[in-house]
Amino acid sequence: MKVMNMVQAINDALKLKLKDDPNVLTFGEDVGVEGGVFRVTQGLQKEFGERRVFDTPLAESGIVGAAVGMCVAGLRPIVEIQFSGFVYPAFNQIVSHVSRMRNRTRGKYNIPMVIRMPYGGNIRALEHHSESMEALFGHVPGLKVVIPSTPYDAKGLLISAIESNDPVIYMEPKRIYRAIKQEVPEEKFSIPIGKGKILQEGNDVTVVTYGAMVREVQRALPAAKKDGIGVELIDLRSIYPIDKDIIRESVRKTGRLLVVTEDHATYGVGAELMAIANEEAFLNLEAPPTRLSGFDVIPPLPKGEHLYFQRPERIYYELQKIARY
Amino acid sequence: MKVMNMVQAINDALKLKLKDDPNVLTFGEDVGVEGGVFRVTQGLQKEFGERRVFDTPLAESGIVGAAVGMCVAGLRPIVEIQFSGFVYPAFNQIVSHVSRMRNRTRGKYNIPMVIRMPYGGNIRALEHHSESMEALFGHVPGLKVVIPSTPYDAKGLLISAIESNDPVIYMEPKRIYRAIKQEVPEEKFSIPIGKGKILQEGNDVTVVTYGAMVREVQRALPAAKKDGIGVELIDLRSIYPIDKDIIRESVRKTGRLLVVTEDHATYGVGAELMAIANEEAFLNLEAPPTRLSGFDVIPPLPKGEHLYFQRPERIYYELQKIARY
Amino acid sequence: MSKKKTKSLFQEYHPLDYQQFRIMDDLGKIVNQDWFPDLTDAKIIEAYKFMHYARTVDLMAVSYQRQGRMFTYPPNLGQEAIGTAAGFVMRPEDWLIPAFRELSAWLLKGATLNDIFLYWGGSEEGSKFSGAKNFLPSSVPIASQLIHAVGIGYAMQYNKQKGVAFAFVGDGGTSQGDFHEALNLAGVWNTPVVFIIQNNQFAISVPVAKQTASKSLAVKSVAYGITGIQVDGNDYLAMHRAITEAAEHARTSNGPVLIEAVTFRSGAHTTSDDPSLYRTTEEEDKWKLKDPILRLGKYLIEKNLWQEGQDEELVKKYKKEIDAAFFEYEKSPAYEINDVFQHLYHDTPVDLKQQQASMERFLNWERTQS
Amino acid sequence: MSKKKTKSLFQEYHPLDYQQFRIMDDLGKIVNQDWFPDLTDAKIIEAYKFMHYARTVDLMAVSYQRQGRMFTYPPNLGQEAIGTAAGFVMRPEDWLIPAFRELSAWLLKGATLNDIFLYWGGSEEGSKFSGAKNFLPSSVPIASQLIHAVGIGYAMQYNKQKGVAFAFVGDGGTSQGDFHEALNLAGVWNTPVVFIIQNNQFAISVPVAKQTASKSLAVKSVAYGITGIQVDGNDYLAMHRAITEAAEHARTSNGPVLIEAVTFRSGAHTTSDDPSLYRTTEEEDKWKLKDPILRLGKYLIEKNLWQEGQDEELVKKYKKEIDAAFFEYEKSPAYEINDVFQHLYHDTPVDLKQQQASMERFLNWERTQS
Ligand SMILES: Cc1ncc(C[n+]2csc(CCOP(=O)(O)OP(=O)(O)O)c2C)c(N)n1
Ligand SMILES: Cc1ncc(C[n+]2csc(CCOP(=O)(O)OP(=O)(O)O)c2C)c(N)n1
Ligand SMILES: [Mg+2]
Ligand SMILES: [Mg+2]
Repeated sequence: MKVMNMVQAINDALKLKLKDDPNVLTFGEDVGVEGGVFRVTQGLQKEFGERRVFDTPLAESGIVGAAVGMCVAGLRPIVEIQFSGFVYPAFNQIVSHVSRMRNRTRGKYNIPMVIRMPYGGNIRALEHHSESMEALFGHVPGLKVVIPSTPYDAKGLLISAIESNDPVIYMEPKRIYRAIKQEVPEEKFSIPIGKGKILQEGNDVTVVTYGAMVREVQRALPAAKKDGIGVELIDLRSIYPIDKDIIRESVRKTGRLLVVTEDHATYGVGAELMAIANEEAFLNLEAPPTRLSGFDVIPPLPKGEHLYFQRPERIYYELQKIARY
Repeated sequence: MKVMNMVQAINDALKLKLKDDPNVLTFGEDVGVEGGVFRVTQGLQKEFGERRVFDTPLAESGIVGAAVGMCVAGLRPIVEIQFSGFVYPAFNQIVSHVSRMRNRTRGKYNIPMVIRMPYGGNIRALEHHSESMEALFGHVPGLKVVIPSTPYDAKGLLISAIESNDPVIYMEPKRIYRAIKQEVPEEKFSIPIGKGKILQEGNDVTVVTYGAMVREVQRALPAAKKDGIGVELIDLRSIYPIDKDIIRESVRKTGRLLVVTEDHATYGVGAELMAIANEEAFLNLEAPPTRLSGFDVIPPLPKGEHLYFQRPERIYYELQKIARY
Repeated sequence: MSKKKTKSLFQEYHPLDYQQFRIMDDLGKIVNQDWFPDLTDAKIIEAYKFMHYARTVDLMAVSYQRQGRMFTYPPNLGQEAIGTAAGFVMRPEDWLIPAFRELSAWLLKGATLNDIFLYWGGSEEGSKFSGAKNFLPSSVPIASQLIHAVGIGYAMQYNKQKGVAFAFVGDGGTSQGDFHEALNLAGVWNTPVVFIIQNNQFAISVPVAKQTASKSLAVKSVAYGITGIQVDGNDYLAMHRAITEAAEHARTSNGPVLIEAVTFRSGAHTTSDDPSLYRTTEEEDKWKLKDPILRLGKYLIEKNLWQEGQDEELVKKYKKEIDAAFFEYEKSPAYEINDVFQHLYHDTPVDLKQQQASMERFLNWERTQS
Repeated sequence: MSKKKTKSLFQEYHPLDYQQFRIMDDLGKIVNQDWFPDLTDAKIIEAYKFMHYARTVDLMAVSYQRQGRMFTYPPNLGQEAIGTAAGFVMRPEDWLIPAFRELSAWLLKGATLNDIFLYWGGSEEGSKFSGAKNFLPSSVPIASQLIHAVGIGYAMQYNKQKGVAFAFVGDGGTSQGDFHEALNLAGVWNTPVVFIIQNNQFAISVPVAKQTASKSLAVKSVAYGITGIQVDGNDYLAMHRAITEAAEHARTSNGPVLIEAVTFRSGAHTTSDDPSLYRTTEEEDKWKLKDPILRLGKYLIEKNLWQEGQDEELVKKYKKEIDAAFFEYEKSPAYEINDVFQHLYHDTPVDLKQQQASMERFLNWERTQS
């Protein structure tokens, strides 16, 4: 098997599906000639030509809206938004059409579109380059939202997303684009959308997280282990649909839930998972379900990052508090 | 005191502040000559002139973005978005500038803007005219979000919103625009943003709701009373900041929480309030905090409304379930 | 029949010359024989009748709404020539991407009366157009649909199909960012799209002079390096010719075309609007004289192709047909719980199934209550 | 000195004539004496020196970034004439609404070196410009700032102030919907805004030919009924004249002006970009000859207002100043927890205070751990 980082794994999935299906095409700002500002689409234009892999004008609404038109006409576009912070000009197209066209036409037209976007922070970037706004998409009916945490998952989830007949928001934790290397099969394989994964079993506290935070939680685990805290670590992988089964089963076992996210706390992913713990496992709860989420403020510029983004120390601090509750 | 419906109360608050402060102005599509499609701004252009009350081109991003510029230049614009379903073209301006300009400039520029918009459903309208997406705004740091449920509150909250030096999303439950008449003082008064209100005291179940759902819950109360269920009814009024005190105190007393909202359940307001109940009153909980929210689907067109929107019967049904838990 | 021209229509009526293209004057007299469309008398009569038909559907829709048998409805009165011309020019392989006020084009593209009543009667079933291909439903968020047309155009080129996408928008819609992004993309990608602005002078209460300072809407094409033309939208013959030329232009890979069709919304914005708040009866009366059906009728009568009294008879026949269709429509099956939950996703998440089940439990309980 | 003209500059260089306005040729020779700006030799020398200064700041910023002492930075190399001209034309009552690549204008509007380093060094403090009025910070979401300029223009008119808003955008930015909405609003409201497009040929890797099919960017003004002009953006004298005329036009309530300044980004898009992926060294070399400093230098030397060797000396002096400022900047106080929480709201919600307190509790605990 080939060892890949996440950028390579995504590139590999794109290449595979472009080969596989002549209806697949991919475009966005700087996606063609340059291969994307993160080089995720590197080499694809050369291999598949300018009709299938191309640069667009600087117009996110145009990019997503054109993809809607392509979908109704039978294509399967994958579009790249350069950074998730620049998706808002396309928000109207996403909320009003991408998510609704199928329902509006009672299934006459599917929208088999993937909207890829790097997201998340702690990468010393300019304003608007550090946000984690997955809950906004999760709240919009008609979308599916996935976030991989490893190169392997990135490939498998992207293949599922491209093959899905429903629109998928595919958010890429850019902080770990090149941080993790892993063996990834070169052939096609897929990971179902809507299923989480238990990364470590444990009996004391359920920790649910996803994206770049998986690694941060893993870094906090040795300290927890030293304290004798048995952590069951779940990678949620899909922000919508949510794998309620995996949460229910784990919280019924541990009685304790800590959600670790990079997104803003209020009306964020943590709140929803806490609500699910209540709905699905109330009688098993031994401590209040808890969230360690981002603060409800704009992520600071690089000089303030250490005061905002999750660190393993903080995760451990919250873990032991809930374990001791 | 004068008896007003909500439309009149909002109009009254606008008039009062336009009189009060020469920096206040208001604009939007059809706001001037026509007085708005719901006639909320009726008569204002006549009284205050075309420079202060005016029609704009059909361009929501332009409307909100221009208001950002006015704010930094010292004005206090109140803009109308014709229906909340048409706010998405302005989403980039709201998320990237309205909510952030102050933080970005470390307080050099405030954004004392109010964005008014009718929202909510069950009014037999076309697509995009029935949504309740308040959680989207609640999740964006830097905004305040309020929703009145009576003419009195509408006036008091709007005056606070206009006087606030922070941007306020002011959502108007159009379903009850003209449904409720009430005595409202003609002079200036204000209701603080971030404070809920207890509408009925009770010891058995806390029901938190807001906007048009307040009336629906009230319609379910007689049946609950007949069953001997003592409902404490809270009108949340502010979607952000959330009045955690009022929720904590009530849930500590009742041990039971039902959130009734029109918005979509997943990543919605209900989840957040359930999370708060866990964080603030876990040891007092006698039943799982519960939400009766909208389904995670597009609100149906008129012929399907009765199968989607909250009805008193359903509220009562949920109430008795939680009371009996 | 038109003569062979040395200049194309779009050169002769270049938007920078600010000359409106028309064939008839307001009294139906031919003032521009050179560009007369390539239409037999029979075809013109067919179009005339069809405009009557579309108008009758429209007027009856308004009256059904008034009777409380339908919901909000946007009258097309006075704008029938535009959609009718587009509808007759469109081929089966072409796409129709509507705004919401081009009923005549919908009908010609294959929407049934039942579709129309279902949609404005408040059911998503009316947006399915089961009998019609290449047809998007109404787009409520103004101007957003124009970008879809560009994507459809791209897809047709990608698949080496020779179709054209016809996309509609109002004068108000030209102020939206999406109008700009669509025309710019279409220009730079050279996609086969015909954009038709129905400039009916108002966006609800806002007159076009408050939408833009540009001297015309057609001239906006210059900003995108694409072809543009301003046409008298109440002149069926001019509209037919302009759309034919535009479709040909787009079909032969010469790029998109922007048509500004100058017209007037003679009715209210929707059935809940009151035009007396923002416009004068003088203005309305002035435009009544330019009514597209009146004008084409005068032409036909003058040419002895039509008699004064024939209209009434025709409309009476249409009314009957339409009423019959409306009665049929009123027997449509009721909305079901499945209709709420089963169309949003191709692969419906478990969660939605559970929400549906919870609603069903409640409905069952409710039934036991009374 | 310029002669009294019968036609205005904007009439003479109407964008529909597709004629670029310039004063000098590429070798610094005056080819258009008629429109020579109203500038003394001393003023021209001042501008020349200032362009050197701005370039030195820019180059040193790039090198600080390479040394790991600053974060991502967007080089201005080759575009200095545009911001310098705008900066010298601007009055204190005017507003500057930047994109992010007009450092020279920032400095002239009153940004200190400390502000510049703070911002690109990763602190919000650098967007405050405490010493400068009427100055918005960099707008990262492309083109969104243009609409703010319209609102500012409206506010100035509302308050009967005679200021002008200068708003910047790149060639890529012209594709955004907000570009359209801004120019359209400015046109219909007749607000005093001068929009300056720095057409530096690329939006990151995408050449302007892939942004739009329009024949120029200046011609887009026609779509909004506003004044427009294309200017040689590497010709300081032309830029100064064009911006002066535009400001005058806007200030006297004649409405907004769109200036397309044709230039070239000689450096990378940002310090993390690699231009060799998308353009040739031939193209870069061709543009090097048109460098704005080189050209104005040739003019000055030719007129005996400047000597060959003077540049080096000047730059050396600037470098010293800038290095000193950078050392000062590096002593800035550390980011504090208050900086994270205390600026978002005027009235900070209790909730945020609690979040801050929870973070402080953790930090205290952490301190006790090691
Ligand atoms: C983005 C958006 N904003 C506002 C509305 C509300 N609205 C519906 S129709 C309309 C006016 C449309 O005017 P125009 O484009 O001229 O079309 P017309 O109604 O005249 O056919 C408005 C403002 C909307 N549907 N979408
Ligand atoms: C809305 C938005 N989309 C994408 C980006 C990412 N981005 C930053 S700069 C840039 C290119 C800008 O090109 P141009 O407008 O020509 O300005 P230049 O960089 O050449 O000065 C892009 C795509 C952004 N900042 N904002
Ligand atoms: Mg109109
Ligand atoms: Mg550029």
